[in-house]
Amino acid sequence: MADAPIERKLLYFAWIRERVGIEQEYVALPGSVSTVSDLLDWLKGRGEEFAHAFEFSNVIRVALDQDHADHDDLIGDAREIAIFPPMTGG
Amino acid sequence: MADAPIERKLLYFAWIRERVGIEQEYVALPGSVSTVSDLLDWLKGRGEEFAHAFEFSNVIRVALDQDHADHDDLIGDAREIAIFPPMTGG
Amino acid sequence: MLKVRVQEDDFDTTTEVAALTHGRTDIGAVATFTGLCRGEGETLSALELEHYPGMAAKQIETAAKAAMERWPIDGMTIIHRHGRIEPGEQIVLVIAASRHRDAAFDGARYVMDFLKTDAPFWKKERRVDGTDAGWVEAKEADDKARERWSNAP
Amino acid sequence: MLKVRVQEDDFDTTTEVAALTHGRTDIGAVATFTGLCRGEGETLSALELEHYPGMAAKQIETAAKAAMERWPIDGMTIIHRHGRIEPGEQIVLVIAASRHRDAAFDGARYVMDFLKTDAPFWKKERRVDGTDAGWVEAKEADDKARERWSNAP
Repeated sequence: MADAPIERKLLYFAWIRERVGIEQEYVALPGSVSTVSDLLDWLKGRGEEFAHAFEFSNVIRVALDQDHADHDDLIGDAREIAIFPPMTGG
Repeated sequence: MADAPIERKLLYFAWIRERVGIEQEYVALPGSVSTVSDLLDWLKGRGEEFAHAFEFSNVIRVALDQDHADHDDLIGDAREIAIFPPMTGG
Repeated sequence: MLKVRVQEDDFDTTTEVAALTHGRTDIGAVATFTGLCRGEGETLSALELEHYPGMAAKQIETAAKAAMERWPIDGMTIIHRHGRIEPGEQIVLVIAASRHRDAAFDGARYVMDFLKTDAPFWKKERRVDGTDAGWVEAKEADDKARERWSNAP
Repeated sequence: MLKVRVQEDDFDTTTEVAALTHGRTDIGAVATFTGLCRGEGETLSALELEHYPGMAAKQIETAAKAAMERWPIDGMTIIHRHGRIEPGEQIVLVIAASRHRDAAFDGARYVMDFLKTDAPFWKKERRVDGTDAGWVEAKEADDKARERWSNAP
């Protein structure tokens, strides 16, 4: 029997948040999503706002459980996935 | 007719001041003293305290009218000549 | 000793330096960096700083700990503000205290360079006429500044 | 804007930074360096800083002006104390303000490196038991730190 899919918390920041229109949501990712890159592709297909937000997905940064991840990193069992543009703090 | 010798103010600092026993003095340099190096040699010959103060004259720093000078620089018409060990400010 | 704060409120440099060095006589050097909001030729009315609360402090701590392992640093304090910040106001403070000045300077600069590229803050500009001037874009120069620490001695 | 002071009195960093940046919205970066008197493992009771009054301010100004020509620095404040200074007390403050952080950091560090080798101050150490521990010796490391600016970009 397959494990129940993990519920993940997705967080969106800055112009990505503005484009998708939500700050956070809980989702179960489909089995086809294993890397950060897969996730961004899947998000892009979730409607017009998401297509707009993830149009240039190569610049988008992702953090898994509050650690920076590369696009080819595996999502694994990360519970909190944050998606944001390049940072401009300091 | 030769010019009258210039009266120079000599200032001593830190352990050089302590060794020579004076803070400042006015002197007319002999005609044989033209460079900073000549001055240090001449000072060394002015008695026991001076011989002690200028024993290792290669480490001693000199400023002419408040600008750092090298040992082979000409003293020229500098009126204020300061003599001190390497600086330890900051 | 490491103190990291992410807050809306302003901060006072003298107070923070004193808190870091109070009662200690082994610290000979304190380097600080303060980032201020620029007015961009009187066109900007404010920056709105968005942040990712948990991760912001965590990333700053990671950068500070890396600095403290790399150089002989005795204490660091880092404060980053969020929310609305007007021209002339302070945004960020980094303090590095050490026996020696090189470690203090290097530590403060290293943390600032990592903050720029790795700490989850985003700046939106608000114009004097009230309109939204969009999100500040990340600078390639900041990526380069961060990279130089990989090659430096 | 350049302010140089050589004084016996202590100074307050926040006050000096505020004086330098007050009413300006073009400054995005302020780097400061504060040099403090170390206790050298509780053996030192005080430093006695001797200086050459006229030349001290002049040499500091020369270093600051060189920094302001080399980098886009909008303002500097440099304060160097003389007289008796006890462990934990402040000796020197360098503030560099700029649009950009690299110029602020480089400017402050450059002035500190030149101060160490070129500003006419000499430190004598006084021990806890009241005896004279002699004059602090100049460090070769300080000469090297100064020289690196001749080669750096």
